[in-house]
Amino acid sequence: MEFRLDEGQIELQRTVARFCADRFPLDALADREGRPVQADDWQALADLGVLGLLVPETDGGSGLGVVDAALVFEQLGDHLVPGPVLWSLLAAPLVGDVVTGGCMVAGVESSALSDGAVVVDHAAEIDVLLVVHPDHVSAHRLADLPAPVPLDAVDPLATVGRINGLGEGDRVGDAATAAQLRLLGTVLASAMLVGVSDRSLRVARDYALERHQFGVPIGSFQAIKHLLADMYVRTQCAQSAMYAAAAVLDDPDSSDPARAAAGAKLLAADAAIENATTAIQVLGGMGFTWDMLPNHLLKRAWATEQDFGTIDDHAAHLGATIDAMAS
Amino acid sequence: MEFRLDEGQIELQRTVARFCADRFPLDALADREGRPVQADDWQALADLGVLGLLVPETDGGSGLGVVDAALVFEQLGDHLVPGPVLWSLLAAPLVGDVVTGGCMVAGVESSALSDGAVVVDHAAEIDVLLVVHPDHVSAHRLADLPAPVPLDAVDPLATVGRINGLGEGDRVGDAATAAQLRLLGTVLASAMLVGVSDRSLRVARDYALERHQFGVPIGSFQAIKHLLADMYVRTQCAQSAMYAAAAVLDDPDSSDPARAAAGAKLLAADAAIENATTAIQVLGGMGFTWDMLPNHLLKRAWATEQDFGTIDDHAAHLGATIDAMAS
Amino acid sequence: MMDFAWTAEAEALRTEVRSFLAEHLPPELEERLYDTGDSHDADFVKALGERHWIAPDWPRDGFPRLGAEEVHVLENELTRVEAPIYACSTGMMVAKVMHAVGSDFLRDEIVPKVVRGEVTIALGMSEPEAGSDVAAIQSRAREVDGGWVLDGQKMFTTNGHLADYVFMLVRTDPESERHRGLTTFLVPLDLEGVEAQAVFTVSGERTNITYYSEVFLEDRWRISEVGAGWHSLMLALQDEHSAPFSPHLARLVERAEGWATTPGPDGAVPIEREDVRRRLVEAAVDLEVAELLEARTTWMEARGDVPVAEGPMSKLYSTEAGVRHAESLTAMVGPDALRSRTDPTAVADGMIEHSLRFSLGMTIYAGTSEVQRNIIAQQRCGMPRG
Amino acid sequence: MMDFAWTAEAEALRTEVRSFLAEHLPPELEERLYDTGDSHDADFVKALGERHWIAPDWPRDGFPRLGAEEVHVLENELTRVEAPIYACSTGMMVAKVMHAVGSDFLRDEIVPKVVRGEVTIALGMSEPEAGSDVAAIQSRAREVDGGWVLDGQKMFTTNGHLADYVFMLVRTDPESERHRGLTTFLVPLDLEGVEAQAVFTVSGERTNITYYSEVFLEDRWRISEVGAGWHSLMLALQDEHSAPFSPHLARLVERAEGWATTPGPDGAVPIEREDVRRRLVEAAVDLEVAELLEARTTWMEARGDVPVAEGPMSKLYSTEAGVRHAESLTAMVGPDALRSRTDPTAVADGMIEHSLRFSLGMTIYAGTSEVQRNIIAQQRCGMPRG
Repeated sequence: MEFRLDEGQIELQRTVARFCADRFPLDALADREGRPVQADDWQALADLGVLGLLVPETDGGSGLGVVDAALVFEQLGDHLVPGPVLWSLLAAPLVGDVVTGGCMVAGVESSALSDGAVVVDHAAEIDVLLVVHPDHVSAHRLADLPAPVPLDAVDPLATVGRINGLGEGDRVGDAATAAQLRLLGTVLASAMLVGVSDRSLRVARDYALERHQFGVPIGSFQAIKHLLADMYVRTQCAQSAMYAAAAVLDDPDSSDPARAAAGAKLLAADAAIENATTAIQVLGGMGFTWDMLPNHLLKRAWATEQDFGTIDDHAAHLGATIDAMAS
Repeated sequence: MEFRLDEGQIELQRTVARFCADRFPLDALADREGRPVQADDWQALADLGVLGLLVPETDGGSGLGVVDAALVFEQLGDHLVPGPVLWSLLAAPLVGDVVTGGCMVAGVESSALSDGAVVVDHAAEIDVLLVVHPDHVSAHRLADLPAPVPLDAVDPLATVGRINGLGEGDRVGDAATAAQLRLLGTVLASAMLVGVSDRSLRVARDYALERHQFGVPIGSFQAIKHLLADMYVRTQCAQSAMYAAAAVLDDPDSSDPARAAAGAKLLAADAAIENATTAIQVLGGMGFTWDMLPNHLLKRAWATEQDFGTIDDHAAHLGATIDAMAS
Repeated sequence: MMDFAWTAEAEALRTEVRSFLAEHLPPELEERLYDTGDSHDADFVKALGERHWIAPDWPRDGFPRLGAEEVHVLENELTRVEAPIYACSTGMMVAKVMHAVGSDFLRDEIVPKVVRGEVTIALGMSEPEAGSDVAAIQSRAREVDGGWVLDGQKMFTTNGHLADYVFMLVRTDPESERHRGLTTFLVPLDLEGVEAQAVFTVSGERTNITYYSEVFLEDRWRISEVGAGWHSLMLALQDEHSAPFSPHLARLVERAEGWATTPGPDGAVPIEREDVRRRLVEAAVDLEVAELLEARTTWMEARGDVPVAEGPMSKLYSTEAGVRHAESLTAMVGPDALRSRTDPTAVADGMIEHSLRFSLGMTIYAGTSEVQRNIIAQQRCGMPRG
Repeated sequence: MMDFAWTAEAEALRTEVRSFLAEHLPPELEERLYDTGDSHDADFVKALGERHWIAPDWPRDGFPRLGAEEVHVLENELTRVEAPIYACSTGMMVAKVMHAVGSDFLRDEIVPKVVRGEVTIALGMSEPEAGSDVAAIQSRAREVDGGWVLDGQKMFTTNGHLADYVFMLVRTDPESERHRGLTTFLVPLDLEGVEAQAVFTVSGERTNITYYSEVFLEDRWRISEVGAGWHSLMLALQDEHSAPFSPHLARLVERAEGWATTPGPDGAVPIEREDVRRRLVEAAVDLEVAELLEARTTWMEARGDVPVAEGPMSKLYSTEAGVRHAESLTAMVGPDALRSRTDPTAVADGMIEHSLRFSLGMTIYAGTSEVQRNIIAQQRCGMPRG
């Protein structure tokens, strides 16, 4: 058994954390509201190797594993990094020029389709739309699609658009690829949510130590302490389950990847939403203002909960496969 | 609008409270474990007028209303009074000699039947078994039934037995009577549960004030305070809903009695179980010992939750009639 | 005899308020308030004042004085539709203080205008370093010839950009600490040196940070005696009558029921689903309880009792239920629930989404849930302070 | 590289423990333990000792010293079936203290017997007025010719009626307060003046109040230096290795799954119902998390790290999940779930009912949930004490 990150992983984590703090500082969030992804930011993400993490080295990527990618996405969640990074990473092995930053990809699961239209994050900014169908994966050049209709985004740091009708697109993957993309997406979305949980905890913790009431830090009050303790426990549980799921994806014979991924998403989404909500409560009146971090963390948590299956979806999936859980 | 009890009601409440404290002292609970109802206790309850509360004065009862009866049953719950008082009260208008204490009645709802057998509190002690069917009410003399097989009671202050096969019995009420008994039973069981909630709160409160740790009463700690505040809120909510339901039963045109009763039972059962559980937690190691009051309060709460529909049953009932709730 | 019904007068008033709202709160006004985040509309408030509905329990020639039950019904109906009444509540809170301790000028010139809806007053109590702990304030006023010069900064001055005045608590004795040496003023918001900077909340309402820089103020705007500000603040807060919170839960339930009883794109009516019914019932039961608790609080007020813990209990119960059910009903609707009102693809007019955001502030403002629990434990369970 | 699998050695040990249990924990013994509420069986403990499974991380000639993962598997398997090992844990806790600060007599004569399962030791720390706040104890010993005379009373002396000794913390300096002036002793329970009075818990286990009246004790039974009792107590508690709690949740889930997969009287298999699947999944997910947390704690111990907040976190999570799911799974089974094991009509052998009662003690003993949250907030979130 080994729960520790190896040295390469720790270095990777540090590098990404530094990069994010530098390029996406959280004290300047207001500047990022409603803004499209900036070209230089996207190029920098590509240059850092984020988009090609899972592409073999022979194809220009980093050839890393899912646990490594999970570490990176934890940081992206922690720093509220904008843009369709997850979908582009998933598409990188299937669509040209993604690794180098030359092609930005967003995507939807076909379950998101209704009356032929899809709602896509960053719809107006992307080059290619990836659609994960139950039995195959298709890619659609934005140029061939009707122009996206802009909508209000749940997460103010993103843009979102509705695309009315997709056409056929190019078939870029089979049923196995579709299944694999869904699993990877679920685990890496979980990783982002763990990042959001952990950031929420740290924001609340810092405030509880700084803010004084009646002459003492509010973190001296048992009610605040217990809120923080519960935030810590939620983060740790979600993180443990998420790493375990990532490890199972790296070694699919060791356990059931679909089950592990579903459990991770369920716990991570719950932890992120609850922790961001609790951060608002701990910060009190300030926490409830738009410009403060808890608002953005909660919006990111709500938005990411929707990606690759909601809490309810995953609970239903686990329910359907309960027999496999009987120990 | 009037939320206050009138003077007669306050006097009734006081009388019953004094009677219970005197005859069923809570510091001697151990003596009552597993013991059948004592003949003199039963006679005293009859003499006090409890069994004939709802019987018209012309028939030897007190001719009081459901709110009055609810006040009495709150006290019975509060003092963990033993015996099939509720069923006997329900049976009093239908079965002879109940009001005077000459006939002890227990009962079951026909929904409790499975493979022809019924599990009945105080089965071996009663004279008559009342069965509330969907469309009628029947009475069965114990002498005509197979001898009850003793079982372990959930509530150690009660005895319980299984009666294998009921036969026909005497028809003592029609569908309307059956429906009315079910409503009355639901509301008065709720009243007992409110009594249990309130007693749990007072036990926890007293302990929190008496017990010192690190030089101060444990009630000074915010974690304990907040547990108590939540207990108080639960009791108040359940009590408000229960009184409102009782008032609706007294004046059935004012609202929907079935809906009010279901809501009251759901809230009262939840409050009693949660408060008794919280009392155990507040009392700590002592709270978890068998002989202490919280154990008995929790057992009574568990047992009474089962009578006249569980929390889940009532939630399902309300769900089925949701359209009536749309305001 | 217990009796849970509202009086006939109260029910008649309910009808009257609803037709008033149909006339004075048209969809266009609702929409503008939503878009700007404002909690005030001058015309609406004036119309309220004309009916004496700003201070209905306040004596005024030619108007009946409403009883506690009627006041409750009035407030409930206004709150349920999110009518822009916040500036009236804060105005009356301050008017009562001025009535009790203010000068003749304030009492005779200002108070009647508040009652008639002609002027509004915002609150300037909180500061960056003084939230629940108001005594930690640092804003100050120094006495000069003919008046005072104010300096400082106040947080959460809701309506600070729309109101006529702000009720200011400042330190007038620079040597003083905590509750001593404070004084209250009524500060006209159009004075030189006053600035309001917008702060938007998660639910989109606009509040403000107000800055006061060398603001000269004539002495007639002083409310309390010099140094007696804490006492006058306590008068304002002592008014234990708390705003009703159950109407917010009622609004959420109403919207969710509306969604659930409308056929979806596939023609199916959501309320046929078992989990939809379960979630709606849970919310509806809590709403009934919340309304009962508030009814009882109203009844206590009508009797002249001070519902010292009942108000906190109602607030705690309604607002925590609000958070719980907003989450539950959002999950019930599914991903589409999160599209906001301004989005043409929004579900239920985006109003479940708005309730979700709105609910999170309700457990914070006007005393956090933690504060309410402390009050209940101390007042009703006899727990020691601290 | 992360790796979440147990070692092959640990898995092999799991098989070995299970066959040991099949042999040494027959249904009759289980039943007797259930009926009496005892947490100890001398034969079982001796058999454990023969395999060196009482102190598997303790060096002993002829036996391998088990690694942290194997110890974890061993404890997990024993706990899951509620094997009577509590007297071994308490015995080893005291043995480690005696090994560290005790006399040659205690170290050479008593400790090896504990390791071999030949003697057991109960704990005498809590008193009526000293629970979490152990320093408030009042039991005392006064020095007399050739030894000591003990007087006092201890709460929650589990196994006090079965064990050979009790580990006693008493005040030896009558003038002292709080942590000073305390001394620890190993008190043979068969001495004159010692009495154990049964106290049963809600879940039916027997613990005791032990009374000590003028008990004469030779000085060789003293463990700590005179006045250094607090330090030796801290040694006992410092052993941060905490008992695993997830096995209790595992037992509950296993029982509930057993019920759910067995056709009922009407022939229907409960697991086909959606609400049954939902409740089982919620419990199963929490169980997986609880096991992961404990695995990580074990891994930290194996590395030599002190899981100062991880133990509390595991305990908090497992035990609170236990309460939640015991309630949920009881509701799942319905009214019949409440019939107890000794009732012939019991469902699932009455073991869901037992879990429901059992779970309520788990959030109290070995540090309440409130205490665990304080530790986590202070140790991992950097919150101030007090």
